[in-house]
Amino acid sequence: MATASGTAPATAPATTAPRRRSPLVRLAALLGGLALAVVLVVAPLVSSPFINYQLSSIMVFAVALLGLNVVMGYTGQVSLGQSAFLGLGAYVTAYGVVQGWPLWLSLVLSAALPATVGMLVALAAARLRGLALAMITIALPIVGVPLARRLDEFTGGSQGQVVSFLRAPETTGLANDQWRYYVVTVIAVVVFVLVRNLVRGRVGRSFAVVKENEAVALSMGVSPYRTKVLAFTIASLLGGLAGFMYLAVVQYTSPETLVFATSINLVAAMVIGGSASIVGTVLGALYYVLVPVVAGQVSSSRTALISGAVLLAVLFVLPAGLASLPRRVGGRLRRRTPAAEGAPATPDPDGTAPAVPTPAAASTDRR
Amino acid sequence: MSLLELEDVRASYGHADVLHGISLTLPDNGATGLLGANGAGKTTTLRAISGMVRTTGRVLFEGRDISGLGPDRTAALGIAHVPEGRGTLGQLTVRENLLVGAYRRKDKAAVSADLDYCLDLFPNLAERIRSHAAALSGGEQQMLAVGRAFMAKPRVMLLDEASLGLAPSTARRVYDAVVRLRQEAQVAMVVVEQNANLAFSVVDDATVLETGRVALHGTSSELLGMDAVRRAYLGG
Amino acid sequence: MTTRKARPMRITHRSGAVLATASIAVLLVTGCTRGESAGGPGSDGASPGITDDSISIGISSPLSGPTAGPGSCTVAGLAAYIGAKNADGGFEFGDGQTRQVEFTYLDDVYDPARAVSNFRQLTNDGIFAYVGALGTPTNAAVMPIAEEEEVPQVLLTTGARTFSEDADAHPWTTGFLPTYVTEGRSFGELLVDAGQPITVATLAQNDDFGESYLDGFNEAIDGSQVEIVASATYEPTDTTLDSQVTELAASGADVLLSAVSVTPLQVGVLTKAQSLGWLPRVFLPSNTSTPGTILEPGGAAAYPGVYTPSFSKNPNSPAFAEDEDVQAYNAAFEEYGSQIAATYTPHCAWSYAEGAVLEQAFAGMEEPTRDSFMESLRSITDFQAPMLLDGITVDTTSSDESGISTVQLVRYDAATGGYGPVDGY
Amino acid sequence: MSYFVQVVVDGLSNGAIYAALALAIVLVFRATGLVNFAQGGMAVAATFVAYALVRAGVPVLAALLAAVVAGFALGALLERGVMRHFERGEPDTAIVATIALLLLLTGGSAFFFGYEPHPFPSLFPNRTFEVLGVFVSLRSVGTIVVLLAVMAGLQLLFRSTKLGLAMRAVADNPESSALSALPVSRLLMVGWGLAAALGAIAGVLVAPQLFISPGMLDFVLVYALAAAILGGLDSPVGAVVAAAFIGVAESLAGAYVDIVGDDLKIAVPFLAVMVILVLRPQGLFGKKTTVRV
Repeated sequence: MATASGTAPATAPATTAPRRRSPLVRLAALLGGLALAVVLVVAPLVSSPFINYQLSSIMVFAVALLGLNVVMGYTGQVSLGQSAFLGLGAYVTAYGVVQGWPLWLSLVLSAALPATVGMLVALAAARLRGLALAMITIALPIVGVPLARRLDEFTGGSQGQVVSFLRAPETTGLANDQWRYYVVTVIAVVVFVLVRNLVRGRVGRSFAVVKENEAVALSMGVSPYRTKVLAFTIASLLGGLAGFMYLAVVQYTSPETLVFATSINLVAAMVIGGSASIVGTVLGALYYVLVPVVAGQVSSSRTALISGAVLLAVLFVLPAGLASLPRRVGGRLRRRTPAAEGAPATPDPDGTAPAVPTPAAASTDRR
Repeated sequence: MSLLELEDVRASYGHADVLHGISLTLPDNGATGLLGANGAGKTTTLRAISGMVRTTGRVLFEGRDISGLGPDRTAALGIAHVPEGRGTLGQLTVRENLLVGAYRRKDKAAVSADLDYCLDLFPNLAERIRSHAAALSGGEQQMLAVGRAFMAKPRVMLLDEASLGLAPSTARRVYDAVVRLRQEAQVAMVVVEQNANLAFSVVDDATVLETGRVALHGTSSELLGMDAVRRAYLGG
Repeated sequence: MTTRKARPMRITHRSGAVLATASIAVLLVTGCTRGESAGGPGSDGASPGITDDSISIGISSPLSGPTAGPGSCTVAGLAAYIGAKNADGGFEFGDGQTRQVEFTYLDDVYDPARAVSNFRQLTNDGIFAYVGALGTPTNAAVMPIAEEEEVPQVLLTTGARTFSEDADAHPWTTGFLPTYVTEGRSFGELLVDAGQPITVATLAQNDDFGESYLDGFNEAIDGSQVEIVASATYEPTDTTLDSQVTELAASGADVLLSAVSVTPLQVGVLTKAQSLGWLPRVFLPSNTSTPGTILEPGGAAAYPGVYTPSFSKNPNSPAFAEDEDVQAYNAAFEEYGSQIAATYTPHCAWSYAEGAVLEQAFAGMEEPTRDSFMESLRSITDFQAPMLLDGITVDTTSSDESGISTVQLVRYDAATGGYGPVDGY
Repeated sequence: MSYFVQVVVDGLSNGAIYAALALAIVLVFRATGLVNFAQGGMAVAATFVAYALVRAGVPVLAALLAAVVAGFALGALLERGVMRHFERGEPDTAIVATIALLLLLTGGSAFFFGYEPHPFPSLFPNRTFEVLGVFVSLRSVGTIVVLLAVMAGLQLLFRSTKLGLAMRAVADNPESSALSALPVSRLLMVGWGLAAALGAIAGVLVAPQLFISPGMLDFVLVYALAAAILGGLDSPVGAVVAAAFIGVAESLAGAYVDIVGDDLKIAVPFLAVMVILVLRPQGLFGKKTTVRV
């Protein structure tokens, strides 16, 4: 999206080496994870439908943002079309519900169909780079909105479609909002675990290489084309899945679901959360869902100003996103205690020179 | 008076100190080399001179303290830094690259004369005058980088790893041009070079850096006389 | 984008992030817990949001983004009426109490998901009723929840049929404005009454608004000598409608029905058609026919006749300068509405009228319950609300019509700069 | 026949609107190497300055000049105060920063003027003339003439002036440009300032047709981006030709291809852009650069 010049430094991509952590940190992480799990399970039981709606929305957009992060954050390709897949997933689900398909079929197709569309577009476009590629992704929501209106037999046209499904089974004793929350949360957790493993594995490494430098990727035997197609396919699959979840939570879809502005807001939320970061994706979803709520509390008639100011403020303080907050804070603390120093790798300005033995003898000569 | 003087220059990236107090002197129209291992601080020293890193200590150019000035200011004073990786402007043509070098100059006639001189110095560039820099070979790009630095009509040129990634014959041609520039255009040189043979073809003396400190300084012949230096840099 | 800085993003402080996530979740949870929503029951058997001396109502409309102009007006007009009435002592209720109305409004940017979120937030905060919201998709998304939770979603500032056509299916939802069908039908009837062959070109927004308009029109002209000879549609996001107008002008039709809801586009239609030398009679919808912002910039005086369905008074029109309603409106708006909506659209007057209808409903409410409110609201007949034209009355008793179900066709009179009565085609 | 020509003329006058903003996008891209989502917001803010002046009784031309100056100042200020912070970081972050600016500028414009569109007087008389059965509005002709002049000016700036050369150098590689004594930060400020000033011209040109509102250029930006990218992003001529192509393709598709219709006509130029980019990734007028590793 930005520069289209020159060559990137031909450095080897940083493969995230597993960092050794002290048992104490591990324990803390485990406890933190456990606490989170408990909160996720208990929260809907005690909170109001409004809060459950917000929590469920966070799950929905976390999955949509995760897809965006796969293609943008991890693979470095700009996508301004994520909202189109969100909308398509919602429409497929709505159609399935109306037609009386079994729910699992709707779920599968809500992911498979957008994934297919995403793959086809990527097959045609993935040889492109940068802005040209971004332009093609812009076309998806731009064309998608009038197309959704045109195909009103399937989509309900501009009026949209109210789709009532996923009612809580009697036996559970849960209210609808609670039941829907659990459904989307289970989907989100499964998706996050799968994607986390994916980006930490071989596929994730090929994403990283392509993000660094496509020519280097080629020389390492990684096809940038195929990698990009894969990333786009995963992104659109997750976008479609998020569409299923969206319909489960909102119970309504219309062409407004896939407008271009949503894609832009998703990109902003992804960067705010943290590019190429799983935790950042969740934080991005929190941001996406909660900032408008907070802005509405501050002043309903100034929401654009407030959102813009918050966005800019976060970028100023945390250019690498909310996910970098602990690191930033940690960095601050560490600076005060020099004992903890030395751990962070420092950039090596002479790094490209071939290794040469140090003339140790010569240096002692002089002393 | 010496042209360029470094007094106890220190620099750091983030929390890591890279230079621990470097002192150097370059006479008018002199040429000095910086040698040292990977990570010894050679490039950082050049960056300290041209103001690309924040430093403490003093950098004197023509007797004036220039530490704290940014790269555009030091360049305007007459320090032409040919960075590692060449830094050519890929989307601009060869000719445009050379003219960017002469951005601060108002003497149009002299600029045009220097352009001719430059193309005479590097006949390859003359052939490709309308090509985009990004389309040039590595050697041609290096020549362009040196040529662009020359177009600023500098007092001193900072040359960083000019032979990196080039075939030996190409590297030789680049250094032949550098030698000519020193002799014909009276440009002083600070040369960072892994290939000591090439370096010693230009410089009068050299400083060996080790982990950000000056380990050794001597004239070319002194250094060539030391076994350790020869072993480390001349493959002998 | 082709060059990306080599910067390994290593975010491994999972523990910290997990804690951050958890703490936010906890924060959310403590925000409000289940079953004890704020502003709970005031007295025995009362619905949420009403006490002996107050009642709270809420609205979510687009207050930023492209639809923010009308959206802000739906809030501002209501705020003006309520503000003035509150200052005047409050609203009198059928149960003998006098209550102050607390009014909360939120921005949904015309996004259905956000409208649902806002609705949930408002009910969570304990509103008694959701009143006057603008937007078809946003209200459509809210409707099933309002029905399920039995929260009144009433007097919606939209002419979409969905909200009024079936009171039995949606007992908790009512629309206020004449439906677009009604407006379209009124045009058709005028042409049919002329009793001569007339050719018509139609230009309609490609959504429910445009479709309903055409449906009403077609319904009325069915079997008559009136014939549609050319039709075109547009997207609200189009930058100009020049090519559509060119296409329609080629038909040379007698009448142009321009169901365009976007101000600059409607002006563009008026300027473009005359620049092509095509001067049909023009029918404009009620929301894009304001003389000052549409007709004058569009050079409407050039046309042999410009008609619009009208049902409200334009507070800026000199014709109503002496009108008591308008003076009261202007005073109230200046005081309580002008900070919310900077520019006038008819929605300001309409939502002001909604305030008066609300007052009627309150007056007939014998118990402080939502059921009683709905019953009262659905039994208003022949109510001459302020800012509505004389003869246009509110009738909420029909199960398949909105609060206002009639319109008056008026014709632009360039000499006075306002609208006057229509005397046939 | 004259209907066909009329449809083409209509398409061209649409294209002129897209081209106006596309030129500003090209300018800021050439000057900073960044695509600026706030370009429309900046143009609108500057146009509101003209609007306020016109309402106060200042002639349109004088108001335009004031808007150009205000636009330059705004652009330079935003670069200095905001964008400079992000220029060395991740490109994605910089782009999101421009999204934030767009939100702020839109919200700010709405704060002062509301969201409703206001009529805006035209620089050119609101008249239409007829040539061989085709109606052409003076306003469109005027807009196109001004645009062509701006395009020629930009082409001249980049091709034949020292300032243009320096701006391109900075966009290409700021660090390396600094080493050639280019005043990088000042050039970036000038680049943003010029782009915003150009945006002001674009805004004043199109406002009579679109009416001025905070979101006036939101959707135009999408078309303008398409035009700029199709034109090769760094070519003013390319952007204008591409914008004209998009306008005409859309207009013709709506008029002649029934299955496309008015609702889907927007798809035609975008699909065409897709196809062209797939076949020719550097755009119509972009130069192919072989990148070596």
